[in-house]
Amino acid sequence: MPKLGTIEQVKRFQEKCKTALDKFPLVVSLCHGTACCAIGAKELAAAFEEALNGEKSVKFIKSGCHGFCEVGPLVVVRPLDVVYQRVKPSDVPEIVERSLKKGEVIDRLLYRPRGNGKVYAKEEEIPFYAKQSKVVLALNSRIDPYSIDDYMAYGGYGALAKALLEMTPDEVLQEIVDARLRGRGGGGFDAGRKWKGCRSAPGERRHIICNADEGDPGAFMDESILEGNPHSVIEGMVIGAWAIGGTDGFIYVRNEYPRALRAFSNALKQAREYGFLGENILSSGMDFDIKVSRGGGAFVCGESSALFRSLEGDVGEPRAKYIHSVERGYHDEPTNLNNVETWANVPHIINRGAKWFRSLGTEDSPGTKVFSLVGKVENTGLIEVPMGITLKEVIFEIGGGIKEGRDFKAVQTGGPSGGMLSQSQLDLPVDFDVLTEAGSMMGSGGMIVMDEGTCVVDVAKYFTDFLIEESCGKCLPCREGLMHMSRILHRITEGQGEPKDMESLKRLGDAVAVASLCGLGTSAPNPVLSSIKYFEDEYLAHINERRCPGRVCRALISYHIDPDTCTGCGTCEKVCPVEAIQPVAGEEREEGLLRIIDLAVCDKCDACREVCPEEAILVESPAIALEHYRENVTEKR
Amino acid sequence: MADTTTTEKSAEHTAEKVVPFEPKIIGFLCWWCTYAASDMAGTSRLKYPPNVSIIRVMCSSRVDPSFIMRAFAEGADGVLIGGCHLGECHYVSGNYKTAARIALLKKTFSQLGVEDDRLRLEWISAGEIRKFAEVITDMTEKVRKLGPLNWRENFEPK
Amino acid sequence: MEETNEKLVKLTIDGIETEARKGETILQVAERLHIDIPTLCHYRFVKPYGACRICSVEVTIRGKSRFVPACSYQVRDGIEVQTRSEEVIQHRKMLLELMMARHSQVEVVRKLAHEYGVDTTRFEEMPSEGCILCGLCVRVCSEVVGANALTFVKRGTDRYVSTPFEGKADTCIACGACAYVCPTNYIKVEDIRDRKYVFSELSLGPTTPIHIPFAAAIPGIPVIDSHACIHMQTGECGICSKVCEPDAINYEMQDTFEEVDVGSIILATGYKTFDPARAEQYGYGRFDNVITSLEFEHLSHASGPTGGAFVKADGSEPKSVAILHCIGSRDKNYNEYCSRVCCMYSLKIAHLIREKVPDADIYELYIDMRCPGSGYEEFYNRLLEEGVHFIRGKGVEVSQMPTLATTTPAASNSKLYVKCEDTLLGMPRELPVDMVILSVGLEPAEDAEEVARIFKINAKGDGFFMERHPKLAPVDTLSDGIFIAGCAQGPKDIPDSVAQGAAAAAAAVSLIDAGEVALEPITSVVDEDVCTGCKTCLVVCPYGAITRDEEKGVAVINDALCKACGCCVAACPSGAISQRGFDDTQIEAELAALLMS
Amino acid sequence: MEQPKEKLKLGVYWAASCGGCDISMLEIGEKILTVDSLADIVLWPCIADFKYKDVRAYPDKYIDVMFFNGAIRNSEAEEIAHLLRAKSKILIAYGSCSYEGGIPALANFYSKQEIFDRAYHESQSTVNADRIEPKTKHTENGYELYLPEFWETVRMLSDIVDVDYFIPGCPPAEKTTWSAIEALVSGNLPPTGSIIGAGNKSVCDECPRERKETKIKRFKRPHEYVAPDPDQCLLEQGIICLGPATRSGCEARCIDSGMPCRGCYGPCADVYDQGAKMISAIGSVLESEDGEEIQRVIDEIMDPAGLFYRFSMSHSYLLRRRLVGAKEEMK
Repeated sequence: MPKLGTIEQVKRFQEKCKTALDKFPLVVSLCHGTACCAIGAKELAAAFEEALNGEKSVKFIKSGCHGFCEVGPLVVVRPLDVVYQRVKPSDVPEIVERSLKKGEVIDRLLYRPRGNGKVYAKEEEIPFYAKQSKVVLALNSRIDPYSIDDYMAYGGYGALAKALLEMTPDEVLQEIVDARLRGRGGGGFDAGRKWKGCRSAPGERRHIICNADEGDPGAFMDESILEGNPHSVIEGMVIGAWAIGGTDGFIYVRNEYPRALRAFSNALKQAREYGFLGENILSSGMDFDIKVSRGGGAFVCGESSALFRSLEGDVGEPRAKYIHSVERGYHDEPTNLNNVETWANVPHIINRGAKWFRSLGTEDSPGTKVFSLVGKVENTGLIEVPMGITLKEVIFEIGGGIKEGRDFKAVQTGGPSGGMLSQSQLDLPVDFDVLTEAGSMMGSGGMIVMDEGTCVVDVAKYFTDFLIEESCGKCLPCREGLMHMSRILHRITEGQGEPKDMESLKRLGDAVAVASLCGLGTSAPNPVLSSIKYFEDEYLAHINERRCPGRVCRALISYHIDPDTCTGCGTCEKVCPVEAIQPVAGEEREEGLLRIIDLAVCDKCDACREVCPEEAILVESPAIALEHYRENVTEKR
Repeated sequence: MADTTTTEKSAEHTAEKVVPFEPKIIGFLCWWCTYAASDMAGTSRLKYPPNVSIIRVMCSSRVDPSFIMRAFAEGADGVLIGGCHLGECHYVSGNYKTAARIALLKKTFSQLGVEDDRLRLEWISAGEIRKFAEVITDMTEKVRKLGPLNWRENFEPK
Repeated sequence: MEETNEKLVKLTIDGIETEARKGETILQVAERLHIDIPTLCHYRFVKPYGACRICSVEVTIRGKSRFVPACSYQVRDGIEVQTRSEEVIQHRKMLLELMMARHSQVEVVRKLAHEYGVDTTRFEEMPSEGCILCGLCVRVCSEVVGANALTFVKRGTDRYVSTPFEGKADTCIACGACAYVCPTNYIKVEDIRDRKYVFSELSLGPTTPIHIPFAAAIPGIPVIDSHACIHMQTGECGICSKVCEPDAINYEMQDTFEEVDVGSIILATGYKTFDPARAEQYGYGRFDNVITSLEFEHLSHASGPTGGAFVKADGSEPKSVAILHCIGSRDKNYNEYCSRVCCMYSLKIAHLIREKVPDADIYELYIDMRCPGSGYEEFYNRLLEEGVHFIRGKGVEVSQMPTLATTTPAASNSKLYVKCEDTLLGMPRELPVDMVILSVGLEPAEDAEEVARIFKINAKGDGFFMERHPKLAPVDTLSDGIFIAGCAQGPKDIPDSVAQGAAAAAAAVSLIDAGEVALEPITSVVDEDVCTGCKTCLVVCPYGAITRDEEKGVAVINDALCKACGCCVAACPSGAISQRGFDDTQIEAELAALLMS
Repeated sequence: MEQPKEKLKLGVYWAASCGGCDISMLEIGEKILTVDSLADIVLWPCIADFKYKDVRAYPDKYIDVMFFNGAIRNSEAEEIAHLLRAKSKILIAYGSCSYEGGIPALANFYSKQEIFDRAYHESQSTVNADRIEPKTKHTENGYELYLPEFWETVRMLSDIVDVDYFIPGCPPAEKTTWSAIEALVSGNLPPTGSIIGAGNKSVCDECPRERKETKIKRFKRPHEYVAPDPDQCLLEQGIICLGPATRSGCEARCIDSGMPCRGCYGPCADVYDQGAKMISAIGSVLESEDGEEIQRVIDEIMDPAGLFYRFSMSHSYLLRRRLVGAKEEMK
């Protein structure tokens, strides 16, 4: 591989790659993302490789995440442009035989959303995809993440060549400033301002760091980008280094992302081979390389100052920030830290210009944002939407609404330290400032949808407990405050809540939010404070009525069997782990004796309800008083 | 019975004839250490054989190899040089010279047929009175075992 | 550079307009204005940490207000700081309540909370062991001391202070700084058997680096122990120089070597006491209540650790004491000589104990009582009258369990049993006592050998310095002008030492008084007719007394420098050098005479 | 040179010697003619046939100056030494062998029997199946034949007879010989028993090399020095040179040629045992403060007895190697 030195050379090489790619008349793109792999994509890949048997006309791609995880494993066949969902290895010979050889569409593998009876064959037709506008994820289903040539065939590293060879660092910087690119890691800080600050900070060395310490439960945006299109991140970082004057680069990746690590490390190797990293990149005179640093899995290490400490080899603890990290970050030297998605946006801005970027999204939050849409929604998966799209559009159009037709209750954005928004906020546009104002935040893009069967107090408790686990314990408010918040929440969910608890929670939450040392602490009360804000009645129900509206908190619910619906099948009795379910003598039903739950024994594990074919097992809240229930049972007998 | 008589007789015979050999040893002793030790040994009433005749020198390095040669030539059965321990010479480095000279001399003596035990170099500090007595005793015994040197008999008529 | 870069910023604190240097924290500015901002994790010699958040204040900048920790927030131009606004107080109270839930038993916390009217907490109380996790100890150890012997372990509410990997911290330099900065006394320095400990992982030395050498030291000014001083060991710390207002700390001061020209030298370098740990049978080091006579002196001294009270290790008064004579003396295993002073000081110890604990049983276990001296025998008789039990028989063993079948074990299990043979009764005995004092003998000083080598004098077999003649020249040595006195020459008591010292002084003075020194007469001389100037003698002479007269081509010996060792005489290959009054012919004549029989 | 009233009667005799001394007499070159004009040769076995009976026939003190070279090795030499002492006014021990034993005295490291064994039995070129050895007496056809007796120990001339003057050297240098002759002819002589023709100091006095007072760390054996520094003292270069302990007079000829002095001029004026002095000097110039190292350096000196007593074995205190158990009587 000769080193590329001019725009023409890069373009020519891109052409070459494209020609090589175009030689394949047929393409099979198997989603080989983490989610699909977990449900059989690996076996599927093996089946394809066997069935294709080195067939030269077919390009078989094990791609990154396509996004629609709900119906994975996904296979896209081009040029037929058909999406097959929930594909099993046994389907592979048929796909090869029919779709590849004969160009037929296999009907039974097509996507059929629940309810409306429609069948969707093409990606752009599927509602989940239709509302999205993919920028960062655009190439995910098209390229092999392990092939730099694939990336270049789609214009990859063109932005790098343009920036380094046709633009001055100032021009690049200006482009980013003009694009109003905001950090995708959570805070939404203006990336252009950050870059400028770092560039003008005094110091010999400038560090360019990519934050890939994605620790939010249920979030996998960064992972999917690193896994599906690692070169875009590298390209972004090198452009950043050019603009900022970076001398060395790091990527701080969670060690729990072995696949992302592998893909990224491979990409680094390739980029070095092609001269996009290393000395005198593209003959521009710039030397820059990226080192991979693996995190130990501490959530707090996603916080910049803690991340720097961790990179330095110290304990990952946040430090009091008297000076911004662009001046004193890693080793107290100027450091520019951006997250994966932010870096991945950079090549697009350089390629297509700030104006194009500003055309996406809203005035203050231009561009797109990747979310991992999870929870009680029909279509879970990875989505990329323009900023400003409403929560409703995301949840009900892309997400296909609430699972099993239940009612929407809340959506948690911004990960564990984000906030819970209610029905009334569904029309809010997704935008950094709007979400923050509403008491939540954009975060790095986690979006957890909750249905009516969710208890917000329980969810707030869950997130708070998560944050307690992850708190470094350095500052008092976060360490002690969160723990007391959690204790109060535990009491409330256990039916021991007192009216004054609401005041305590609010006061404590405020104090923690105000006084904590780092971002983890200041945002930690968000789940509690936002849920109190929008669902105070649920808290009050717990405290005053000892009732859990979501029927989740075990202390506040009781199970009983509807004697009118029960057919006496006895399934519930078989699954009950504590033998709380017994037949009632003399109460004959269609299939046997009526069953009854002994509340004194019942553990409220929900196993019986899940198996009951007749939905005869009812959950009530507040819990039925034991003595009252005893009478009831005796009476029945 | 006959055997016993013979043995007794021969024993008597020997006792009559052989005067026990008392070696003559010349001791060149450094005034600061070994000589002082000999003094102390005396004050301390330590017992050791009287075979060593002492010549006091200020430093063992004063001892010219000629003296030793001459001592042997003129009838000494052994010569003892006593000096301070290496590094403790009152005159800084004299005993190193002694060490080298005596080493060379011993080598020469081995060529001349003088047994090694007849020339002895010992480092004995003033406090080491026991060592002094032990060295004297030991050397006397060793030389006694070697017998008389009688150097002159090598080349002069009896 | 420094000054031109220095920019002043204007700010308001609690309505007071003030100026501050760039880089100063709000806390520093507030301190200057005597505005009190409470802190728990702040210490002026370590970097701001911002963990307790108690110092949080409200800062308004361009109309927006936010809470920042005063300890670490650096002032900016135009900020308005409120240290006691309602909201600040409100949050501070909340934080104090959180503190109180954990640390209500910790005085600093309780006091501070009380100032803010927080005496109770609404939160569930989960008392800590007293550590408020301020991190001062960890930071001092790393930033000031540079040892990094402490660290936080685990995170969140499980966080606590320990050593790295919770192992023995071998980087600990035993300075005790952690205990010093700890605001809650959670980290304490504990004394365990003469060693000081913070945790069992951190053991400290016996004294602080800065101390006055001893109670009655003259001058009574503190010194820095360079082996224990953090600054001198690691280059860090330097706190003492920062806090010392008269600026009297000088780290640069070094031991200096002064060269003094003198005509005579008196060596009175003393002795050391026998280390009884070498005689394991006496249990020294194993049993707390076995002490040496010197330790007794320290213990019973009015300015000693107990103010003169005579107590056991547990603080109680001993009711029976055995004093064992001849420990390390008159013993073939250690020193054969008699240390001469032990009998009398043992009597004194018995007398002192009698004064302090009148009803105590005191036993003196001796081989012989040696009381030759003015009033000594009388003192012995007095002790006999004072009811001290004298047992003629050396103590042979100290144990915690009786070993003789005839001994009835005492009720208290803290008793020590001293075994001996009472030679007057002719039977073995075992004495149950509370305390054992070992009358340790005298040994040559630690460096006696080295001193002897330096001064070119000799040591006797027992290691004490040797006099020129035991009767005729008891303070002279073989080296002219060097005299010895006191225990350096051999064990002796104070009157003898004083007498010998006076004698040595007189000898030295007589030398000085004479004003001239008789040179060694038997210097070497060169026969210029024979000498060829081969320079062999120049190489040999350790005093540089020989030079070569280049004109004549012969060696010349400087009589004043020649020490008369005679090495050159023997070395001269041409026989040109002879020694005055001690020439070869004389030695040869001596030789001939000796061999003449 | 002043003509004496009468021509001197001069004799030259050789005992146990190599003949080099006789030749060295001629080294004075044309001055031999001067000698001839001053003296008559009455005995010189090397150049003319003289019979012992002729010598015996001379009256006592007939010979004015007798140059006697060679050591006393056997009874014949002893007999002639006595004879010549009687017949000479001035008896001079000429050359190292007669002065101090010289090379023949190296035989003193062996016993007579060892020498015979080597010479008549062991040497590779010898075939002596009958193990014949020299005998002092042999009867042949009724005639008794006598041979001089071979001694155990080689002695120097002065051990046998009184010697008036000594001229050292192996052989004596031309200058030494000539200045001795001059002294003899002029009658300007030191007290008897003195050394004539040589200096009173050591060879260092004549040696042009410079001593820099460096101490010696190791000694070199002859094969180890190819080209020593031409200006520096050989001893300082680790080459054992006996110059410091050897009488001057030779004009440092060996040292000039880069070879160390072997000591042929014998000890200096105030010294009797040259070897012992040299041992002392060598032991004094080592540079080490470590007993083991000293021993190691000393061990590098091979054959010290042969080295330090190359010429002076008969002029030493110990004279010879000890004859353990063989105390043959000397004649």
